[in-house]
Amino acid sequence: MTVEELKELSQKEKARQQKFKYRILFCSAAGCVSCGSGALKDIFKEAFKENSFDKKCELVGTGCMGLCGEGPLVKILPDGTLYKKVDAETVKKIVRDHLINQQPVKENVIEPSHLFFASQQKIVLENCGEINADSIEEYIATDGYEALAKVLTELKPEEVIEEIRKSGLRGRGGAGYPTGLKWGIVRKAVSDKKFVVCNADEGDPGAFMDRSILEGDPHRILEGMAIAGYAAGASQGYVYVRAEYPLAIERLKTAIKQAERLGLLGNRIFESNFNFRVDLRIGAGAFVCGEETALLRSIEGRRGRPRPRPPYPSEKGLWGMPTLINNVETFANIAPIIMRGSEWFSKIGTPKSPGTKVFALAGQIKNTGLIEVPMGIQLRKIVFDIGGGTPDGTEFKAVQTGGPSGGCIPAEHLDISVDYEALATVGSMMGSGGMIVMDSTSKMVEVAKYFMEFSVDESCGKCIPCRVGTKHIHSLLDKISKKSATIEDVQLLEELCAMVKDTSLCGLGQSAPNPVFSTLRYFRDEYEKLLKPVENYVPSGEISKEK
Amino acid sequence: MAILTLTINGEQLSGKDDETILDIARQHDINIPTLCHLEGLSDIGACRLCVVEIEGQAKLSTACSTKPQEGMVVRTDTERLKKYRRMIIELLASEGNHSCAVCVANNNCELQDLAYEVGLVYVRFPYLYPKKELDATHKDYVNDRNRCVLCTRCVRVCHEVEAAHTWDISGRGINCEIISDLNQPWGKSKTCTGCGKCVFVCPTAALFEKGATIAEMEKHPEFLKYIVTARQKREWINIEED
Amino acid sequence: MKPKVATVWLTGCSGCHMSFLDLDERLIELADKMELVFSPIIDIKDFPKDVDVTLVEGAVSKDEDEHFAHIIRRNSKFVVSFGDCAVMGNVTAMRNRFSSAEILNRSYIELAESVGVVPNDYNTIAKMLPSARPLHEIIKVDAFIHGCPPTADQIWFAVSELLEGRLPVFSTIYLRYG
Amino acid sequence: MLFFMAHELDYYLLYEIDKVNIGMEINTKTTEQTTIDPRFKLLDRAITKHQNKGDALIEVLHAAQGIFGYLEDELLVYIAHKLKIPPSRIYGVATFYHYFRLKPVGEHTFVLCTGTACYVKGADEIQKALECRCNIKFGETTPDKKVSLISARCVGSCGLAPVAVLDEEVVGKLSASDAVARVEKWLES
Repeated sequence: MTVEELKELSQKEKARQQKFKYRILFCSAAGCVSCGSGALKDIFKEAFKENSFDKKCELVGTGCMGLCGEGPLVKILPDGTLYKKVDAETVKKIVRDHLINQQPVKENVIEPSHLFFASQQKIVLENCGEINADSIEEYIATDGYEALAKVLTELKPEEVIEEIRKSGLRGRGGAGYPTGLKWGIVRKAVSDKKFVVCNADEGDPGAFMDRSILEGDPHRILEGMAIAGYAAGASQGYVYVRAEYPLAIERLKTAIKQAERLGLLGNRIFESNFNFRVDLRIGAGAFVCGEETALLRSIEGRRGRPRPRPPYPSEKGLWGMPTLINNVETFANIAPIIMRGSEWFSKIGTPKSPGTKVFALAGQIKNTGLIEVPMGIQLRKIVFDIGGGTPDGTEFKAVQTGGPSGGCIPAEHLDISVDYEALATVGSMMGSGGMIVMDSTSKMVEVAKYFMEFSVDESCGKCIPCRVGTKHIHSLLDKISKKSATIEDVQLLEELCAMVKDTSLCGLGQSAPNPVFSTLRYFRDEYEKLLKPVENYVPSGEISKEK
Repeated sequence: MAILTLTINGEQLSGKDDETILDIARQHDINIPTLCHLEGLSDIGACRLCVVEIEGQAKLSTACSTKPQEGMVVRTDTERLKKYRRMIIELLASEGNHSCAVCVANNNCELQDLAYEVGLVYVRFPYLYPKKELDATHKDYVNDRNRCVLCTRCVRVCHEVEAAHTWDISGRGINCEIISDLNQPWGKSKTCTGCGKCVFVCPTAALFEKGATIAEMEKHPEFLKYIVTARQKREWINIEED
Repeated sequence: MKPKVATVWLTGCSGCHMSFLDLDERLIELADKMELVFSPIIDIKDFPKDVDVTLVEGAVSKDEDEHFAHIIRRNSKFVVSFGDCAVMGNVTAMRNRFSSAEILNRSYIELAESVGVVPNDYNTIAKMLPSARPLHEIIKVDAFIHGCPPTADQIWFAVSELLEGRLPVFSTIYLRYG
Repeated sequence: MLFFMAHELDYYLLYEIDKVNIGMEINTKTTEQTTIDPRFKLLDRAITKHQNKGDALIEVLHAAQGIFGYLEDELLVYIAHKLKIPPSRIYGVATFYHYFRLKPVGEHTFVLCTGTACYVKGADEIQKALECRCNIKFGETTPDKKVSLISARCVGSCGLAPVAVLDEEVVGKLSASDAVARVEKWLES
C-alpha cells in the first residue's frame, strides 16, 4: 500500500458513511454487552421492519462509550444524540420518534452537558464509541495509519524519538517513565534483533481502561507499536493480553489480520524498507505478569517470575535482546502526537505530566464508567463532577487509586491535582488508572485486608519478603479485624510492611504494603478502635535480691 | 574487562567490572550473607539476604546481581540492613517446618548458620506449619519439602550443570513447591540421572542422602565451582581420556 | 529474701529439666542463691504468687497448657522460654501437619497392641489444641534459652544473669538450635 | 543428639501414610491412542502453528485446555514430548497460571468477579451465599459435578459491579439471592 492508496481508502470510506441518513452506534463493549446490547442489532432491525423503515441506516457496534453504569448506550449520528438504558421498548420509540419524526426520546437522552462528559478531554479514547472496531476502513477514515505513513515517508527514527521526547509523554502503566527516553535507549542498544512489546496485562482489579481501548480501537495500538518498532529498530512486536478479555483478543486478532491484508503490517510497509509483524500472546491469569520482566518470561513460555533489574529490558529483554515495553495507553498516544505535534501534546495537562489519562471509575459512585481527563485535574472534579458523587445517603470516604499497589486518598486530599508526583506525595500512585470510590460503608481495615489477600494470592513466590511477608501481613490484618490484636501487633505490622517494601524483588512486592501504609496513615483510628489492651501482667523488672 | 574502584563500608576497594558487588566484597573478606547464591550457578536475586545500600539510590540492591560502577559507595552492614536480614530469616523460619533437633543437617545447615549470624532469638510471626509431603521414593535420596526454603539451587544445578531439568517449582506464592517431573515421585522420575548434585547444593536438609541420621549429613557444595570452572575453561576437555 | 524461681513442664519430653539437673555441683551453689517454689521435681500443686523467674519447658499443645501459661504470666516477673519446644515448637509441633483425630487414631488405635480406644473423658484429661504453638504466641515472654535440650552451661549462664536481675543476652556461643 | 532418634523414626512412620497418595505413575499416551482420538489432531495443528517452539508453551496449553477441557497429566506429557520441554517445566507453568485447570470442571461454571469494585459492592456476600448453598468452597466443584464455583480477579466490567460470568454469560449488578436462584436452577436440572 502507498500513502496515496491510504488516502483514497479513507475518502472512499467517508463517502460510504455519508450515504447513510442515520448511523446508529450501539456500544458493544463488555459492559454494555452484559446488559443486553448484543441483541440490540436484531431489535433495531425488527423495529425498522415494523415501521417499514430500513433505508439509509447503518447499525454499527462500537467500543466503550464511557458511561457503563447506564448501559446499554446507543448513539445516533449525525446529530450525536446519546441514549441510555436502551431496551426493546426504547428502541421502538427511537425508531418511531427520532428516526422517523425527528423527535428525540427525552426520557432516555443523556444531555451533552451532562457533567460526566463536560470535564473530559479525549485523545486516547477519541475513536472509542465512535467507530466500528472490527473495521479497519472506519479507522482509516478517521485518519488512521496516517501517522505511520508520515513516519515512514518523512521522518528518520531519531526524529520520531525526538518528537516523542519533546512531547513529554510518560509511560501510562503507572511508574511514569519518560517514553521518549526509553525508546532512545532501545534505539541505541546494539543488537541484530529487537522487539516491541505492548503490555495489555491489565491485572489491577477495578481497572478496565486497556480493555476498553483494545476493544474499541485496536488499530491505534497496532499503529503505535509499528511507529515504535520503526523508531527503535525492531521488526517484531508482541501484544501480551489477558485471557480474561476474550473480546479484546478477538478484536485484536481481526485487526492484525486486516492490517496484514492491507500491507500496513508485514514487509515493506508503505514501500519503505521497514518490516513489522505483530503477534498476540495470551496471558493465563497471573497479576505479576504485568511486571515487565515477568511479562517477558511469560512471552517466552515460562513461569512469570520477575528477575532483578538492571539489566533493564531495554538492554536485555526477550531472549536477551533489547526490548521496548510500553503500556496500551502509551501506544494509543503515539499516533496523535505524531499527527498533531509534540507542542500540541505538551500543552495539555501539567508541564511535568503532559497529556491526558484514562481512568476506570467504579465503586460507590453514581456514574461509573470510563473517563479521560487532562492530567492535573482536581481529584474532587473527577469524583463529584464526572462521577456525580457517592450514592444518596452515604458520605464520601476515600478514593482508591493504583489498585493493590496504590493507596486510599481521603476526603482531606480531594483537592490535589491528579498527576504522578502529587499522587505519590499523598501515599498513592497513578497506577494504570483504576479509581475505586469508597463511601462511609467501607471499613478500611477490611479494605487493606482485601488488597493483601490479593497480593498473597498473586505473589509469584520467588523472593522471600513477598512470598512469606505478604502472608504474615495478611494474618496480622486478620488478627486486627478479629479484635484480638494489640498495639504491639500494629507496630510489628508497620515494621514488616517497611521490610517488604524495601527488600522485595519486584514492583508487586515493593508496593504490596501500600494499601496498609495509606490506610494506617489516614484511617489509623479505625485500626485503633479494633485493638485490645496489651495483656495485663506483672511487669518484668528488678528481682527481689537476697538481703 | 576494566578495573574500577569502589567503596564498601568505608573501605576503598578495587574490582573488575564483570564481577558483582558480592564477588568483590568476598574477595576482601567482607561478609554478606547469602542463601540462593552459589558459586557455579546463575544468580537469581531471590533470597534478598544480600541486599546492600548504594549511595544515591533510593532502592536497595542485591549484591549478587549488581555490577560495580566506578566510584560506587556501598554499605553492607547498616542497622536497617541487619534488621531486614533478621526479618527475612524470621520469615523463612516461620514458613517451613524446621526442627533442628531432629534434622539430619543439624550443625551442617546454611539456614541454621544464617539464623545464628543474624542473631535470631525468636520468631515474632506465627509459624505457618504447612502440610508438606515427604518423598522417599528415590533409592538414594529423600526430598523433604518441610525443610525446603525454595532457594531453587537444585532446580538450577539440575538445569544448568546436569542438564536434566528434573526439578522445577510448582504453584505460586506461599504454595510454591519443588517438584520432580510432573509432580511424580522422585523415584519414578524419567529424567533424573541420580547424580546427586541437587542433594549436595541444598542448603538445608530438604534433599538428603538416605541412611544419614540426625546431624550426620554433611554437604560440600564447593565441588560445583570446581567442575563448573573446569567446564567453562574447558580444562578437562583437552586432556585425553583413555 | 531469696529470689523465687519456678520451672514448668508443658508439652515436652522433660529433656530440658534433665539438662537442668546436669548443672550437677552448680545446683548446690544455685540453692544458696534462689528458692525453687514450683517445679515438676518438687511436690507443690498450685502455682504460687509473686514468682521472680519462671522457666517454661515445652510447647503449648493442650488446653491445659494454654490455661496454665496465663496463670504463669500473671504471677511471674520474668517468663523464660526454656528449650526449643517452648521457643519454636520443635518436635512437639511436628504433629501440626496432622489433625488431632489422625494423631489420636495413630497413637491409640493403629499402634495399639490389642483393641485400642481413643480416650475422650475430657473432664480428667487435657484436650489437644488444633496445633502446638510456641509459648510466646500465647503469652509475652521475656527471655529465651535455646537448644534441644539447652546445655547445662547455657542454663547456668541464663539463670545467673536472671538472678542478677538482667535479661540474658546470648552471644553466638549460646545461640544454638537443636 | 541420638536422644531423639525415636522421634525421627516416628516422623517417617507418620509419613508412610502420605507416600501412598503420591505413588501414582503417569503413562505416556500410545501412538494408537493419539491417532484414534481426533482431539489430538486439533492439538497437533495448534502445535505446528507455533512450529513446535517451546516458547509457545502457554499458547499450546491454552489450545489444549480449549480442546480437552482441562489438562490431565498424560496430556502434559504429550505436549512435553512435542515441544521438547522438560515435564517439570510444563507442570511448573501449568500450576503457575490460574487460568489452567488440572482437574475437570463441572457442567456449569459460576465465575464470580472478586475485583475491587465488585468487592466494594458486596461480592463477598454473594460468595458466602453460594458457598453456603452449594456446600463447597470457591475453586471447587459440587460432588455431582453439576456446578463449579470459580473466583476471578476482575473481569473488567467494574461499571456493573458486582459481576459474575455464568457459563460465558456476563451478568452485572448481581444480588446474592439472584445468584443463589441461578445456581439452584443448575443444581435441579
